[in-house]
Amino acid sequence: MARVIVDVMLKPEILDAQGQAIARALPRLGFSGVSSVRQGKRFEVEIEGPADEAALAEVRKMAETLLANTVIEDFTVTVAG
Amino acid sequence: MARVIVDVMLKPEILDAQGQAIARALPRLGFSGVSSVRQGKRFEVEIEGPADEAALAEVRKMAETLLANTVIEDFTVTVAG
Amino acid sequence: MSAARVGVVTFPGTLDDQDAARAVRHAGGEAVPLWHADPDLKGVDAVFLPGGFSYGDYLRCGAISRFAPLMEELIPAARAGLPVLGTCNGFQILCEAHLLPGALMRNASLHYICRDQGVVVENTATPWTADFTEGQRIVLPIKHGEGRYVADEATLAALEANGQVVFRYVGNPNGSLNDIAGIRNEAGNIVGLMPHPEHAVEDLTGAPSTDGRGFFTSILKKLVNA
Amino acid sequence: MNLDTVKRAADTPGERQPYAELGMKRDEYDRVREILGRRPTSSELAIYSVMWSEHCSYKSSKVHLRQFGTKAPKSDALLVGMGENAGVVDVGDGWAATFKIESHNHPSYVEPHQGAATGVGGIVRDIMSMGARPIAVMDSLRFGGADQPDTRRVLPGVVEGISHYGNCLGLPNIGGEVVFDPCYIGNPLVNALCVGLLRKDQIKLATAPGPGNKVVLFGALTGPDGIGGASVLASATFEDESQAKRPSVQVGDPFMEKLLIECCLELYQADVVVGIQDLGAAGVSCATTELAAKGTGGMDVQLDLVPLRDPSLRPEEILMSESQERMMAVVTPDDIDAFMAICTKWDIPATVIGEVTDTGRLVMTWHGETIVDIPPGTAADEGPVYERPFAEPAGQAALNAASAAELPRPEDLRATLLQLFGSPNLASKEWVTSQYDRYVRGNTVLAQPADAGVLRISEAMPGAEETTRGIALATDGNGRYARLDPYAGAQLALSEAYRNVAVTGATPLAVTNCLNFGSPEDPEVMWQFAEAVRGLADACKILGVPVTGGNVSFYNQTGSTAIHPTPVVGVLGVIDDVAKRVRSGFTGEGDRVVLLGETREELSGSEWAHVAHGHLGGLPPVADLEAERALALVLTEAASRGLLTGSHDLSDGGLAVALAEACLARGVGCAVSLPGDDAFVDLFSESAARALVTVRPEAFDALAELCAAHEVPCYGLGGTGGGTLAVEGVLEIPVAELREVHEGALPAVFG
Ligand SMILES: Nc1ncnc2c1ncn2[C@@H]1O[C@H](COP(=O)(O)OP(=O)(O)O)[C@@H](O)[C@H]1O
Ligand SMILES: [Mg+2]
Repeated sequence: MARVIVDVMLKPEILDAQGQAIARALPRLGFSGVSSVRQGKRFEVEIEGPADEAALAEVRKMAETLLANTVIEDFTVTVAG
Repeated sequence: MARVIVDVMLKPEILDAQGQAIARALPRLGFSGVSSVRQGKRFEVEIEGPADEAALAEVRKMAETLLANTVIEDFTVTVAG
Repeated sequence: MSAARVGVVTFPGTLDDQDAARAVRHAGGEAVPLWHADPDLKGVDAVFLPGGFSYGDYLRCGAISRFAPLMEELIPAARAGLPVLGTCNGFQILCEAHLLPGALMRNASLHYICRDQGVVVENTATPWTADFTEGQRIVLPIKHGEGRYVADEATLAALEANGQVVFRYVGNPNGSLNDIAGIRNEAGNIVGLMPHPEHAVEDLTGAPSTDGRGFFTSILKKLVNA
Repeated sequence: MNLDTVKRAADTPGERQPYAELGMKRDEYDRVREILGRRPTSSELAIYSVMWSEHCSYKSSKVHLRQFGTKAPKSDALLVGMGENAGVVDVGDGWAATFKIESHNHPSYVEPHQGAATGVGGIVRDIMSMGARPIAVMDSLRFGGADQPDTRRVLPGVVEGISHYGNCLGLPNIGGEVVFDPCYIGNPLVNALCVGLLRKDQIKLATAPGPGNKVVLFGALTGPDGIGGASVLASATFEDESQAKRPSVQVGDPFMEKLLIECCLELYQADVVVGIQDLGAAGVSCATTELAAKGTGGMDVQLDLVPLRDPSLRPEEILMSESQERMMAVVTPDDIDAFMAICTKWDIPATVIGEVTDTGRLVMTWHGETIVDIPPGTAADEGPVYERPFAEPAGQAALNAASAAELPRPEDLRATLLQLFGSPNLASKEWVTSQYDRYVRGNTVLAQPADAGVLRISEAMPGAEETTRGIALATDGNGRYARLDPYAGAQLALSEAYRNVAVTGATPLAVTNCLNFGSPEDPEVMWQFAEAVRGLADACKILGVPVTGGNVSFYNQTGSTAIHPTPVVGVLGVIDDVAKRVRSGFTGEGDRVVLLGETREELSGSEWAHVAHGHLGGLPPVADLEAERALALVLTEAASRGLLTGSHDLSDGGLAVALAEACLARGVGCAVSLPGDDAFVDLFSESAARALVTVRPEAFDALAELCAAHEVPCYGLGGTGGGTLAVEGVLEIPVAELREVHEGALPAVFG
């Protein structure tokens, strides 16, 4: 049993309307000093075996075909510490 | 300038419909060996100053009041490596 | 006697404010537009938080609206007993503002759903539901992507024990716990629900019933008699 | 950084320019040089290449589309015709409606959700730019076979995109189509329609008159959206490595668009807008050249003032960016403060980027240096026009010879009806439509599953004056018919939409259309296009409904295989008293069921031939436009006299499917007998100009008289009631069973 984290973020050149709306709201809520907010997704994937290279490759494939939309999103795969 | 990451995940006792739908879809797409998937949010917050304790405390407050709904969600705050 | 004044709040991205105001007028009340950025309740007798996608539903539905200047006035007034009704996004805002317990999450189907929905009125001890009878079955439109009501077990048990469940679905459309379609606070003055009574007040337009009228006749009677 | 200024262009006439990479032909490029008397700067090349693209200039279709004008019927209703952002029609009592349909096919294949969403966003801005409040949307969709794997990728994304964007704007979705055919597998069609309402005397136009007036860009910031081509240009000219990969997809922000709608309406209310234009394809290039060309003739723009989401954008990229949710307005200096205050109220970034001039030149500077200096009309209006060759497809005659009359007929008509009724094209579209808000704004009188969407007018605008009127809208198209005969196919698309409007009791007034075809460089496709346009223009003339606008989408093909030619037609109608609209299907027990119109043996191209035999051949049903017109007159008059208790048009699947759908409307069955002597033909033929209506028994004679007066055949088939669809001596099916096959089909495929 191991936990693999897949972080999915919009590509930098893609409009992040949601992140922008949050960033615009912050000063009104009394938070200053934030220059930008980007919002993405985080997936915690529990795999049955160990998080070896083969398993990570499998998760990467999963991220590429299902968890992320690679037309507009980038992803990173890491093993939970 | 520093980047602080806020990860927001549903509390374990709350049904994660999105995560479950993904976990259910995986075998159909030829992925085996995944016992569960949970879906949460990842925020990348760019702050103007350094990520010192005061700044992190501020981000934590932001997470608690805005980025997460603590009725249903937990969050963690980390400095991007 | 002047008509009872019901405030209808518009946030950026609110959609059903015009419908809500129309429903108030149809029932004989005066609809008073309230703007999110004005911290002024204009002396209204009750407040309607209509549906929509305030702030685009970004972050979480209702999460950003909750901090509007108007809400800073509304939250204490509601706690002090001002009748408040939130439908759909309005319900989500009330939960985010902690005026009502629990939260509304993505529908179990993961799809937005628009349909005519059977609902049972479970509690008539609120200023918004007095004209219904307990156990009455009504039909109202629902239209939402995030209407699955959740709360922890203790909260749910308390809601049930105190009669705070005001509406239950007939045939759960979204996976809400205990089939909950709407709830009230303990005092009963604040009610939130996912279905849309303001879309069900006229024979001509869309909805298959005029069951929504009961909400508006209830509140207006209450205000006129107050 | 090196900047390609006008001065530099004059000094370096021999510099190689990537016009071909930008899709320009050599002769087009030479023409630009001739217009300018020098080589264009890279920014000018950016402008001409997008403005002269097929998409913006209609260079292949223009010579054909002219027929919509030359053959247009006389219409008192037409206030603004083709050529503006959208047509405007007088709907009475001081009100006007503006509507238009547009395609977003290719983007929806690449990224279904965003492609479809931005398709809705774009058409809504067109409607806003006419000065109207958008009041509803519709969507006409075509996908590959329902069982093809890629359809399972594309359809849910497209539906979600339309759903999310439209719902977020608070625009009810009042109708559309979902059609499956393997020919669309690599080329789904996503056509979105928007309708808006405005006071007749408040029409806004895309024009920039009045030297000294300010040019304001407002809405979303400009980012590197959809500018694959521009980065070719920027990097080819400057070998600038930083111009890495630019996304070819645009991403929408429906929340910003909702704010823009409310902001624009407040600007119109305050009367602080002289001219306005939405930014769609070709963004700033298109808005500046078109506004300038239609105004006093000149404009000075400081391009470096355009507020950016990505500060690294080059001027060429700014000119070509297709960032969504942006508008451009022309405002007098006196009104500019009021204009800005309204934008601030709605949290809309707004920036003065230039000024109207009377120089006849569009001049743009970048930090003080002149990078564009052109006569704007040459980019906006004087693009190339092609008379492309066309030729009837090689196999057309053989295709037309292979009639469905030769196909084996079924023995078991009950099984055939159930098979058709559960097939993807005829099955309930609720899986799709339940994701669309049809109630918002509280003015929806009819929406799915009605034949046309109907909206009341009186409360569409806050504070509006009373009127009893309503508008009705329907879209239709049939690619199989058009494949068999594009001339008739286009007419049949119009006929069906026209009939769908009429069955609600509304009088059809005006037409919009979206012409989805393969490559115009293929003479066989061009023939299909020419025939379809000719057919549509001829039919509009006979039916008395002018084309007010529309959109052409070419290059819908995979490799050399084009989609079926697919003209999609939208018809707008008006009903004087919206309370008299006729509901769809059987609305109660004990009514007479009446068939209006003549049934011929017309099975080629039908759903039956498609579903039962996978067959496409022969000639489509006759497009009998005189009969169509007579039928509409009967329907609208009967409705206004209150004779009808329900109605439904006959189209795909013929009488059998119409009866079955009518039963499902409220779960009321019927017992009918067939008028002809071939039950199969009676039930499944797809003859046009037919409708099913119900009347109270005592009203039957009045209806029959009305039909006789208009020479519309009228057959009493039987009565409503009971829990089954019973066709005497032929079949009997419980309504519950019909419902199960009808409503179960799409969920079985899409979950
Ligand atoms: N993509 C869509 N968007 C909105 N409404 C749709 C869509 N597809 C179908 N509908 C609606 O669903 C109903 C049934 O569609 P359809 O089966 O094509 O009707 P008909 O059989 O009368 O031609 C109609 O009201 C139509 O407007
Ligand atoms: Mg149809």
